[in-house]
This record gives sequence, C-alpha cells and structure tokens, in this order.
Amino acid sequence: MKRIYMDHAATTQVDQEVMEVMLPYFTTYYGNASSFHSYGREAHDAMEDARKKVAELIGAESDEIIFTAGGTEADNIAIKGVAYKKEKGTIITSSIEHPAVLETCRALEREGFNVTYLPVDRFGMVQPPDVESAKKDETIIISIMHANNEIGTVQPIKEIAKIASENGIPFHADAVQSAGKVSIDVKRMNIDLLSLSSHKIYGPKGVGALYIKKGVKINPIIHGGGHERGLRSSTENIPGIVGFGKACELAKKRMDTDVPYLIKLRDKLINNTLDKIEESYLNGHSTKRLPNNAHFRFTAIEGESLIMSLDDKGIAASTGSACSSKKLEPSHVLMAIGLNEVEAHGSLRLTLGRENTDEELEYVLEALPEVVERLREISPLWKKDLEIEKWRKEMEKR
Amino acid sequence: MKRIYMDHAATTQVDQEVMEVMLPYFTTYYGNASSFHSYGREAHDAMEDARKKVAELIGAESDEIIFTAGGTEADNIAIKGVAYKKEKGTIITSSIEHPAVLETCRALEREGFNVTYLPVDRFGMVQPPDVESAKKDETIIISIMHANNEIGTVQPIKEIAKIASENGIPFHADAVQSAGKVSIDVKRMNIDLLSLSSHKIYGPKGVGALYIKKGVKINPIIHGGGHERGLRSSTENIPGIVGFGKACELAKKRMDTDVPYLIKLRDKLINNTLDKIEESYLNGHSTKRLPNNAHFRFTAIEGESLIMSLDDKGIAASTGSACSSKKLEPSHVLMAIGLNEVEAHGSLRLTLGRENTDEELEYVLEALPEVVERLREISPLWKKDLEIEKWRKEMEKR
Amino acid sequence: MYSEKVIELFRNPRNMGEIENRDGVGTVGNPICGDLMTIYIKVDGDRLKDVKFKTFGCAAAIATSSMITELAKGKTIEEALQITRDDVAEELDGLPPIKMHCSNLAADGLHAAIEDYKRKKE
Amino acid sequence: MYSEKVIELFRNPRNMGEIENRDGVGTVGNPICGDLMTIYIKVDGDRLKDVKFKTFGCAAAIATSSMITELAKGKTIEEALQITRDDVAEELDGLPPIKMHCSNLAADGLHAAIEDYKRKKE
Ligand SMILES: Cc1ncc(COP(=O)(O)O)c(C=O)c1O
Ligand SMILES: Cc1ncc(COP(=O)(O)O)c(C=O)c1O
Repeated sequence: MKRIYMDHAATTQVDQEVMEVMLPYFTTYYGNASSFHSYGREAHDAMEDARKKVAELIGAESDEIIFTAGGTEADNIAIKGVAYKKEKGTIITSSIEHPAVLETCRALEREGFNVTYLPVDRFGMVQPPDVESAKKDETIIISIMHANNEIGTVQPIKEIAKIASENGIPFHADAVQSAGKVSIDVKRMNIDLLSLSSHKIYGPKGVGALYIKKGVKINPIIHGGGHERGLRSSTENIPGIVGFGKACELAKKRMDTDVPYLIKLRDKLINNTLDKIEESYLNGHSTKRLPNNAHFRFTAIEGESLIMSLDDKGIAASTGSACSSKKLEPSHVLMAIGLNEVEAHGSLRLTLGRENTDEELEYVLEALPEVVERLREISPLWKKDLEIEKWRKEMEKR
Repeated sequence: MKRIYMDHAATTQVDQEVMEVMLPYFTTYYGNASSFHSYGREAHDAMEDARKKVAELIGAESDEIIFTAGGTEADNIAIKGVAYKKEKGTIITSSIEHPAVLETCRALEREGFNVTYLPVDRFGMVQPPDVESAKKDETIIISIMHANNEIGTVQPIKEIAKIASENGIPFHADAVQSAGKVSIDVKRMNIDLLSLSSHKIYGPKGVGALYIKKGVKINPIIHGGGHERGLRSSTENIPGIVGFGKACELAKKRMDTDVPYLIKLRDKLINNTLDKIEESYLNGHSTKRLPNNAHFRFTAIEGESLIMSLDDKGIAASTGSACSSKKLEPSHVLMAIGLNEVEAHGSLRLTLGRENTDEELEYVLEALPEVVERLREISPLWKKDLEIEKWRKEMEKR
Repeated sequence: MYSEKVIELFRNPRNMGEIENRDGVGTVGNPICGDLMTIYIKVDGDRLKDVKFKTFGCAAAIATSSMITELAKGKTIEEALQITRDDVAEELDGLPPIKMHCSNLAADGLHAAIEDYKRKKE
Repeated sequence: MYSEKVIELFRNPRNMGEIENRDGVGTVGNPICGDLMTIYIKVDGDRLKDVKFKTFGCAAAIATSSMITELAKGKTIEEALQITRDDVAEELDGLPPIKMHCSNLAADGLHAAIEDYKRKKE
C-alpha cells in the first residue's frame, strides 16, 4: 500500500542532501572533535561549519549556538539554566507550551520557583498585555513558544520579547516547530534564548540547538568534559550535527518556495475538509498559523480510532485525544483554547511536508470523509440516538 | 598519507554492519516512536529490539534500559537521579572518574551534597577496603568506573558492588570504556546503575544508555513528553538507537575473538615500546587493564607535541598533558596515581581497535621511537643540559 | 501495541448498530474519558437472541464492544452475566495495559443492558 | 587550531640546539605547566650573531621558540629587546587564545638571555 505521511509536526524524513553530507562522518571522518589529531580536526571543523549554518537560519552568531540532543534538552537548558543561575524567582510561560517547557516549569515549581501560566484565547494566542501585567520584579525568564506544535498558532513573540527586553527579563522562544517555516531573526526580534530541533526540519533525530545571546548567563544541567563551552558536555554527535547544519542551510534556502507551496496545500486541505464534512471545525488561528498545519475536530468521533482508520488507508496523522496519550488526558492545548473533553477527543492533526503532493492531498480528501462517516455510524454520540443526547447536553453546558 | 587510528578510547568508527541496519531509519522508517500510525510502530519496534540487544550485552532485562544521548548523560542521570530522589546525603566515588562523573559530583557538592573522592594506588586501583571504611549511614550512592578511560585500569567493581549491596547502597558503574571489552553481568555483579556509550563500541555518536535495576528509583533531569518512562524525555533518536543496538549485539558476538586479538596487539605494543625507548614507562596496571589500552610516559618530552608529531606521521593518539586540555591542567588521573606534573605532561595513550592490524602496529613501533628521540633532542630537560637539572630535581622531590 | 484480533475487529466490527425493538439497552463509559458504549439486547426466553453495539472511543473500545456482542449472542442471561472484562481482553489476545481499565467496558455495558431488561420485565 | 606557520615551524624548527660558547642563556617557563624554554645567544659587537633554543613543551612553545630565534638573529641588542610576545604571535599568524599566555614565552626567554649576557659583561 502506498503510504502518505502527513505527520511532519511529529518528525520528518531526513533529506537526501542531508544524508549525503552526513554519511562520511560515521565511517571516514569519525574522529572525536576534542582530539588533537587530524581525525579530531576534521570533526571539529565540520562541527563549526554546521554551527555557522544553524546560526544563519536564525540570524545569530556562531558562538551563540550550542548543540544539544534535541528540542527538549534545549528547552530544559534554557529555562533551568536561567533558573539555576538566578536561584529563585518567577517564570512566565503559556498554558499551551510543549511538555518540554511545561514539565520543566512544573519541575522548577517543585523546587520552589514560581510559575505563571498565561491563558490563551480560543485561537491559541497569548495576549501581549497579559505578559505585561504578569511580569513582576521577581520574573527571571519569559518563555513563549514561537508556534504551537498541535494547533499551529504562531505567537506574537516579537511583541512579547519587546516587553521582556524593556523590563530586562530574558526571553526564551521554543522555535522547534516554526524554524524553517516562519522567518526568525533573533536580533531583530530581541530573543535571548531560542530552541531548535533537527528532526523537525528534515535533519536527523537526536540533535538540536540552543541559541544563547551573548551576555546571557546560564548554568549547565549536564556536567562533564566541558564541551559546548561547559554548557553541554558529551562527545559531540558529529554526523548528527553536520546533518542538522545542512538541514538548516536547506531550510533557509528553500523557505521561499516551501512556504507558499505548503500554504497552498494546507488551505486546500482545510477548505475542502470543512466543506465536505459536516460538523467539522478548524482549531487554531485562521491566518496566524504554521504553513503546514491543519487541525480539525469532528463531532461525535474519537481521535485514536480516527487516526487508526486513516492509518489503515495509508495516511499517517495525529490527534490530541486522550486515548492516544500516555497519560490518558486530552491535549492540554485543546483544553486551553476552551474545547471540552469530547471535542478534544475528536481532533485530528494533519501536518504537511515539502514532499507531499497535490495527488496525495486528493487521496486524503477522499479518504477522510469516508473514515469520519464510518466512525460516526458506529458512534452513539452521532445524531439519531436520543438516549445519548443527555451526554451531549451535559458536555455542552461545560 | 595512510592514517592509523589508535585513539579508540576517544571514539570509534561506525561498523559497516551497524551502518547498514541504521540507514533505513533516516529516510524510510523515519517515524516518531510515539506516533500511533505505521511509521510510529516501525520506529517503536526497532527501538524495543535495540533495547533488548543493549540489555543482552550486560545481562539486564529490556525494561531496565533507558536510552540517553551518550555516556555523559547516562552518568548524570544515574548520579543526580539518585541524589535528587534522596534530596541529601553523601556520594562515594573515586578520584579517577571521567569528568562526566567527577563534574556531576562537584555540581552536587555545590548544591549541598557531600562527596568522598577515594584515592587510588599507583596502578589506578580503588581499594575495596577504602570503600568499606568510607561508607556511612548517609551514603546514598557509590559510583566507581569499571575501567578508566586514560590508563585503562579495570576496577574490582564486583567486590565494591558487593559492599554497596550489603549496605543497601545503590552502586553505579561507568562502563563506557569497558563495555564490549570486559564482560559485564549486572545481575551477577550486583550493579544497580550502569552507563554505556555507543560511540565507544563502533556505534554512532550521540547515543548511550543507562541500566537502572528494577526497583531503583531516580528522578529525571530532563523533563518533557515523558519518553523512556519519564526518565529521559525527547523524541527518540531511532537511527542512533538502532545503530547502538546493533553495535551491542556485535560487541557481544565478537568479544571472544576481539579481546584476545587486542591483548596480543597491546602487549606487543607495550613490550616493544618499553624495550626500544629508554626512560619509557607504562602507566596503569600491568594485567588488570583494558585489552586495548597502552599508556606510556616518556621522560623530558611533552605530550601535545608528541601526539602532533605522531599525527604528522599519520598516527592518531592521545595524551594527558595539560597542553592538550581546555583547562591547561594535567590529567587528574595521572596526578591521582602519583605522577608529578612533568611526568604527566610526557604521557601518551594509544588505544587499539578491532580494525588495527599488525602491520599498523609495526609502523607505529618504527615511528614512535623516532618521534620521541627528535623531541628529546629539542628538549632542555633531556640529559646533557645541566643548567636544567635543578628543575628535574625539584620535580622529583614532589 | 494492539493485537491482530483487536485491529481486525476494529476494522470490521461485528454486530454494529442499534436493535430497533430491543428488550434492553445499557450505556457505560464517559465521553469525557473518550469512551462511551451502548449495548442493545434482544431476548428470546432466557437467551440473548441478538446483541448489538454503538461505541464512541478508541480502537480498543470498538473492538471490545464488538467482541462482547459475539461472546454474548446465543448465551442465556445467566451465562452472559458471567462474562467478565478479563474474558473480553483474553478473547482479544490481550489489551495494552493502559487500555485495560478505560476502554474495556463492554462487559459492563452488557450487564447494564441485562439489568435494563430485567427492570423493564418487572 | 594552529596556523599553518605554527605547524610548519613545529615540524621544522629553525635554530634548534645549544650554542657551545654562548654569551648568554635564558630559561623561562615551568615544566609543571608543560613549557620550558632555553634561549642561547652569541653576541658580536652589539649584534646577536646567533640565537638558538631548546624547548620542552607543546607545538606552540616549539614554534614560538623557533620564531624568536629567527626574529632576533642579526638584530642589535636594543632591537631584540623591543620584540614582544605579540610580535611573535603575529609573525606566526596568531596563536590559539588559550596558548597566548602559557606557551608564548619565547620573547621573555630572549630577554632573559640578553639580561644574562649583560650581567656577565658587567
Ligand atoms: C514545540 C516543540 N518543542 C519541543 C519539542 C521537543 O523536541 P525534541 O523531540 O527534539 O526533543 C517538540 C517536538 O517534539 C515541539 O514540537
Ligand atoms: C569512562 C567514560 N565515561 C563517560 C564518557 C562520556 O561519554 P560520552 O562522550 O558518550 O558522553 C566517556 C567518554 O567520553 C568515558 O570514557
């Protein structure tokens, strides 16, 4: 069966050009970048070249980039790094951050820090005035994601960063989902710390980066040989870093063609789905959303069975339903934008990538209505069954 | 120029068989292991298969293994994980641990934990009676490396683990250097936590593992999506993990042939070097040492210029000289075994790998005496120059 | 994570739908948790002549619903009341541990439908 | 990390060795830190007719030693005393920052040798 991958927010295929530059670093130039000999120098030089490419994607200087094992570690280092340096204080973040930020904040709360979780509106937007009024003298960092990984909402981080900067508070942005899809210039945008992850932009898994503006002081969370200016010790993952560097270079180069292409596909996907399927809704913002994100909810069906059914038709997608999560709780993002649990369970995320074709889209637009219809036929919540109406009513009241 | 890699303790080349199993996971089976669809299941299954292989190398169960970004992270999670769980207490370790352990302990000292750094004898051996007398009621963890990365000394960790276990203290072993070279059975050896790193055993860089015996409770240091039982969040590096799994399988399979081969090469290297070069000495233990480790010191020359000279001849090696370290301090290991600074500066580590040939060894045995002789000719510390004798005398008194 | 049988029944559930002139109906679960099942029964003498279901929920919920209808159909009411959640899970070659307690409600649904039948008969 | 020039001079140092009937000798550095240099000078009138070195140390130490001998040779004593550490580093197309202060001792060694010469002459 032909397979169609529409889960690019979860991870992406490694680009062929990325593979090519990476490969020699496994078996030919395999040195440890800390070594003095020629193998070590090759590794070191390749790493510094990659660092430059990562920096260029976001308008930073090379020496403001440290490599990490992924987006999660970058988020952890940024927030804990500042917190441990300051020793106490308040963190401001939003209620729709990725768990890499949210769970880090919760861990810091358990250690005695205070955290303010800002609400979002029904489109998933953080309101800059909320940031303004939340900030206090004890605020040590403001961390707001650039774009949300579930509903794709792009936040007004430039405004928020301005507030932070005017108040002398470091501003961190999780740009794991936005990098390569929304342009980023850390200098113009006044960003102090920014997280990236390679595997979301056609680079290899297990690599990420943290931008740390010159002068911003943080403590490490992993201790050891002093790699990455002492902020992230461990023998550097050179093939991964080289691949990530190339992925950043390609992301920058291709953005001008990728973005309009993705937007065209996305809008077709959104419009046709809302048209074809009754009681279907779009989650997130209509315009301030990632070029590749379509996030729906369908009345009376449950997300896990929806994505399992799509999988049966060869379509890879994702849901915010509790049934697909380890904690059996519906997506905190969907709850934060004001959906009730039943609505959250009926969600579907399709995230596009540069290799998706219009033909693939047509296939999805055929398959999706069929799948939704079948599940609604099985569902006691769908229309006719009056005995069940009481549940729906109860739900709607909440 | 033909190059000879004799720095396998720093890192190794990825094995061809490892490459082959890894490659499809970059571009074909590229799913996120947390995803519900077929791409996700492929990734998940491959990861669990790799987990089994890692477990088998050390006699553990699959569900006692968590994947990390490398040996450093494994060491950090083990020690901080226990410390943060216990909240206070004393850590016992040795003075010759890898910085991944030592710097973690120092960081915990700054946070209020106590640390006892046990001395070693002149061969780099920790004495089990020292462990016995260092342990106290407040001891929360004992962490002793299985084999030293510089001088190759293999520690009596079975005895030490027994002391720990008899006193109900969790025992952690950093087995980054020993895995695949010295047999490990965590059950028989009473080990509670054990760190591994892929790139030291012909697997890819940026992956490692921590064995956590069932029942041992630790806190995470990286927070996020709850991967690896909540102990190490972040999208799993599937190609890396698959490669690491294969490397473990191969290490286990090949140990019976690799180890005698390495010992033969190593002993030839050691004996011939000591024979051919006057005032040359072996550091570390004569028998309780890693099969692939030869560690020398040569009077009156400095290690960085020694390894640079070897590099000029195509030989990749390493030194404990301060001049090659970021901190400009001589190796803490060499100081701990009682060498003075000048002796430490004159050190050379050659670490063999399964691809090294006898022919390569012959070449090294030709080149090394030439290089040492040339540097001694340049050196004011070598013999004739009496004006300098005062320095040497002073040194010897220390 | 799911057994072949779960997936097969999820794909092709048996006895899906309502029974028009049913003798009993039972609804269990809570859509807040993502699972809601309705089991319909038609009784002939003391036997379950027909058993059908409608389910909102994950693949496990749909498969267990389908399985309970097959297990119960043709059984006496007494026999049907003996069917447990574990029986259902076992017949499906197991369920992921995390799903054992939330999506494995079908036996409860059957029992609720039988209660409903008994209540109506009184 | 090292410039081409450093590597070239490390490989082929100029003026290596002792001067038998020297007029001055200067030793600087400390082997504890991994660097020890001895500079020998032969003076003719007020000119450095010959300058040689012996060095224990890293590649940077050896290259800077070699470079100072080249820079100093043929210069008057006054001129030689003007040569600074920075001049040496510059002539070598730079040194890694971490090496600037520890291995870049050659100028000091030359000055010490000149001091020695002056002292002996007095
Ligand atoms: C917004 C966001 N932040 C952080 C992460 C974590 O990145 P990684 O999986 O590379 O650790 C992800 C993806 O998983 C994400 O979407
Ligand atoms: C004994 C020992 N422990 C830990 C490490 C750290 O491993 P990694 O570089 O994979 O973080 C190393 C190697 O660098 C090592 O030799």
